Amino acid sequence: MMDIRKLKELVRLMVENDLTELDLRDKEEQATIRRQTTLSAPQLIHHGSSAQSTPQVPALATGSAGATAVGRPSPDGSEGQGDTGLEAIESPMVGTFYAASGPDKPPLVAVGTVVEPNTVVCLLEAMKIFNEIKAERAGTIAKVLVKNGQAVEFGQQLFLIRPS
Amino acid sequence: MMDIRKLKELVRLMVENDLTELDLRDKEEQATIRRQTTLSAPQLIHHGSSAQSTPQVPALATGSAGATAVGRPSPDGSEGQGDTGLEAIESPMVGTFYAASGPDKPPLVAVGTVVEPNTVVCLLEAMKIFNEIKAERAGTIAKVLVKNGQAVEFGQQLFLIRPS
Amino acid sequence: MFKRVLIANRGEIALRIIRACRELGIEPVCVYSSADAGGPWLEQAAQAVCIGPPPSKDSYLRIERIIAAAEISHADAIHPGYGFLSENAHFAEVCRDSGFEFIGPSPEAMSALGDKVNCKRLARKAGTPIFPGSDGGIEDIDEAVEVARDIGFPVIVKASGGGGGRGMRIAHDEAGLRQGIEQARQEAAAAFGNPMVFVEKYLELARHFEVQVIGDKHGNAVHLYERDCSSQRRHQKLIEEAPAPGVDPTKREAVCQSAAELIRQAKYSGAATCEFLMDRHQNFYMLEVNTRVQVEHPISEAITGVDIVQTGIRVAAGEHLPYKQSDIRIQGHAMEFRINAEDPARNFMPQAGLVETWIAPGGPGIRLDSHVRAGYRVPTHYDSMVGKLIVHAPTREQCIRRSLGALAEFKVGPIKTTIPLYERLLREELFVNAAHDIKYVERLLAAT
Amino acid sequence: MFKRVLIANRGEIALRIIRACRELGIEPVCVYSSADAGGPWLEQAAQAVCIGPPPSKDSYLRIERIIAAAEISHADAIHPGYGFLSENAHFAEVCRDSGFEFIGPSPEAMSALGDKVNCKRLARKAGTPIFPGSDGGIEDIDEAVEVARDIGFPVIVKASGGGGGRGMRIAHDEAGLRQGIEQARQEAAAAFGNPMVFVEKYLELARHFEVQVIGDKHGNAVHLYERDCSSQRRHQKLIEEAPAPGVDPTKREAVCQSAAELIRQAKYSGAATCEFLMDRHQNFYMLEVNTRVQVEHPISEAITGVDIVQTGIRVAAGEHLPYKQSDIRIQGHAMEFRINAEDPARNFMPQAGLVETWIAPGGPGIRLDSHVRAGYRVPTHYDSMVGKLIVHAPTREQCIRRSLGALAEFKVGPIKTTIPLYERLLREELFVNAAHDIKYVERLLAAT
Repeated sequence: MMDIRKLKELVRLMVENDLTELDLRDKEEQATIRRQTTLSAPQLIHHGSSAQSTPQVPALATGSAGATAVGRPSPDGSEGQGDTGLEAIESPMVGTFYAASGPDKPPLVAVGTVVEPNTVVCLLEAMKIFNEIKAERAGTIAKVLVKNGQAVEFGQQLFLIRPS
Repeated sequence: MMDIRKLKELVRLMVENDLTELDLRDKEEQATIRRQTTLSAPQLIHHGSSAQSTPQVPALATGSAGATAVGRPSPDGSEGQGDTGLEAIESPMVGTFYAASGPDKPPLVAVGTVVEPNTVVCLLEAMKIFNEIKAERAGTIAKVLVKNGQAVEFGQQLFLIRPS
Repeated sequence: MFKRVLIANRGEIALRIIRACRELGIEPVCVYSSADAGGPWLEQAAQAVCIGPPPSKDSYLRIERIIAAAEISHADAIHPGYGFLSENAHFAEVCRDSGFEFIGPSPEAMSALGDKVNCKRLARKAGTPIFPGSDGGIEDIDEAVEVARDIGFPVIVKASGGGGGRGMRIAHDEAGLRQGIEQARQEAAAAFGNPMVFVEKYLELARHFEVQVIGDKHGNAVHLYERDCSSQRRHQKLIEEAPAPGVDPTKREAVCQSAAELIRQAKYSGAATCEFLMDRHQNFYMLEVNTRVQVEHPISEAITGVDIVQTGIRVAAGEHLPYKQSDIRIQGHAMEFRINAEDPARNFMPQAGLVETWIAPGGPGIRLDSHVRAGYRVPTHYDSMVGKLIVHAPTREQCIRRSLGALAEFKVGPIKTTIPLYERLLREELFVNAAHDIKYVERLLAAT
Repeated sequence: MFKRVLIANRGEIALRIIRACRELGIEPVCVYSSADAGGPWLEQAAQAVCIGPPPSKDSYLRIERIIAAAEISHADAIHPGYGFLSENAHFAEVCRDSGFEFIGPSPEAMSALGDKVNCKRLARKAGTPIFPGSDGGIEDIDEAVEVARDIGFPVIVKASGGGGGRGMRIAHDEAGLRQGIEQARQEAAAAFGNPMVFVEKYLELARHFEVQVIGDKHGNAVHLYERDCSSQRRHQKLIEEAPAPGVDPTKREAVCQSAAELIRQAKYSGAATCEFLMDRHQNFYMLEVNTRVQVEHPISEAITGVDIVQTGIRVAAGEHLPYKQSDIRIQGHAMEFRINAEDPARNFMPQAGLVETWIAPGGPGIRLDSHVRAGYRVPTHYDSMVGKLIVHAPTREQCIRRSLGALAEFKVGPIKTTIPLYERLLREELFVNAAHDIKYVERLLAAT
């Protein structure tokens, strides 16, 4: 029979990662463990319809701890980190994203731009005030996640950056 | 049979971690434990109060399959079987239990009475009609579960009998 | 007033009666089959008695077991709910003979209204509009043709001795009628051993209009206005609403009054429903009288403020009706949605099994009558209704909007329910404009 | 009418406003803090915008973020709900200046009623009963003694410059008053740098009586009768009921009319509540005016049939009040129970965390306003209210019975709630006989 410590280790793994089922078998032993996750916190619907939907089985949160889905605010407001070693620049406010400092100007940064912590990467406008958003770290812009003129909410990821 | 302490350890693990199913097997032994988390099917309350109560952790279904709690009708209406090899005589109807065939008569059976399938073990009265209840199997009365004059419901266990 | 009432039913209506008893200071006792052991409504009862195995015929339909349960639980009255034994006059009689008050009409009143010929006779006396037709059986085909000309085609030929579609013919003209009578007679003779047929008016595009009435043992009866239950599928009501939209107030008043008069004539006490078909000219034709509380009673409660179930218990205990007809006024509009565990996308396949998710709607004007909660397992043995959503709002238009919101909030899974069907029907132009009829749901379903 | 309304709130009141918007054909937009990500009410919104981290001061209280969210979501009005920014005149002003209609009173009307001196002046003009007292600050102690003799002991000495119990003294006779004024002056000087104090009547066994009023932008105002909120603990209302039991109808009519007149005087539009204390002789003394929709508004909706939240939105959009005072009639009795995630057995310890079990009551007369469902996690950052149970019945006695049934059906776990406290209070003789006062809950809790 399986060692109880090994079993505990497996269970801890399940709880921490919100697994619902674990099935292990080899020549000597076999273990199946099921666990009921409670009702998943409902997904936020953006511009969504209010039609009836049956609740979905929540996705398993696998991969590195603390990963946040791109484009969504992280639940605790902290910075997220992509799977591939990229870091996200998140919006510290609610407003409209502008990639350039004026209508006829080129974008402040683009994919491949090397930035310093003080580099202004975009402008966010709210209540007719344009706020400069800085990179807050050194690195290379790997991805621009929002479009010019797009509305962004607090915590929304704006850029992915490869730290240097 | 698995060590009871080990079993308790497993169960504790399940309860603490909200596991719903555990299936372990190796060459020597095998254990399947199921547990209902979240809302348990509510317990039937007899003459109960309707005060608020937080749901209880349901009993674990361990041991031999098909065991039913003594004194409760089994969910599917089938006959239950006690843990100790005893069989139950269940009430086939709703009514009032009479141990004897008349007020001055001795009980039809008592603990230790040897019965045949045709032995009348009690009377059940409903709508002023007395119905004879037979043992339906051969054996020895091991326990009388209801009192003279007591109301019984369908499926309620009346006697435990040790089959011969 | 009663001390203990035994409820000879299950599910949402058992819970509804429990709630009514509780508020009247009565201890409710439930009977249940072993399939319903652990049913959430049983928690709310003062006592629960298992009376048999899952099949209804061995439990909820077993009269002697229900009476025995009433005996051992010391109940003094029995409430039959709807379905099961609720319209069984023999059961009402056994209750009475065993010393238990039957919460419903007397066996005599139940029989009088249950018998079609007798009911029609009473209806004529009360001025309740009935289907014109030959009434008695047809002796002579020429006579039948004359009747049909009088009442106007189309007409329907029906067997006196039976039902279920056999011995039935719809005729649109004289030739069709002559042929139909011949065929129906043969069919009826073969099916029921009785070739007697009769002719009645046939309605093609009718609405289902029913009047809620309630009487006491002292000769009083009032109506609680009407319900429109035209949203049906295979004679199963899906959406009911009150009042019926677009009905001329004078005609409404007349037919509702005549329904109250009918149960007064029948010396009927308790709740009853007179069912009518209404044609497009708002002529009414009585179908039958249901001699019990009905699934859709809550919408009449919503628009009148009358508690029908509590009143039914009170009149059974000998009390006078606590209101006069002039106290009854329509307030706003109400709809009921029967939440059935059926998959409308797969030909309404029943969906028994575990309910994992049960998120009920709430807020103003929302009432939910249901015995279901997350963790409940819908048994396969009984009907598929898992709850009733009742929505009340100031106007029909607001009621539709409010209902759409509530249906969107209502989440049940993994079993499928009829909720998506209602979200669709509430957007159908025919329904929204109250231009629908009893066949519109089936036509819609057939078209998709 | 508005196309999109941004709701600057969370939880049950956000859901209440969503439901109101939906029925008016308005798209509701929600803002939320990251602690509320995944909140069930957000599902029902047309759009949801995250505006900041969990602390209210960084999210629900951040005016510029709420305005920015209104800008990016193209809302045309902002509903503040209750709490948070709802009584912040500056916020109302910023909304207006930013081109968004504030769903509530004008900043001027809000300020006028929010300022105690000005409010008292308006109340005097409108004939709204206020606390008799020195009004202005006391210059001369002998003068204060005369005022106290006029209004009758006991009286309370209060600091003009502050609150929170400092600079406050209750005096039962002349000697106590002289001493109290000296002490209060010293305390007030030390605490607020201003020794000015004034004298007011003090009520020992009062009931909390509040009048729901609503006005439009065209000078119309009606009252929706009153609520009794005497079941309190530490100034937190627990049970509210409408109408107030045992109040003389003539006195009720007079005080309710005076409250409507007060908001008419203040040129107030939207919902407001005038709070009073009522002594045992049914004299009324105004405490303050709440210039927003209140937690307990649903019981007034229940007894009048008026949708207060929808009406508030409609008058903000410039519509006239859709009813006159003569249209408003009391129907039955209603109670609201605030379901708080607090453990009454352990000094009301907050119970944030996962809600595993949430079984809501149902049936006739039961309304539940709640954003909670099984699987919801109550965050630690906001108030502990997880829902409101509203019960409506024909009489107060029936309402109590119905409430007891509903509370027994209501099952929440593993977190504790105030449900068991209400089951106890509803059986307390003082409450049942409406002989209670604003301190009875605290006395009861202290005695056990």
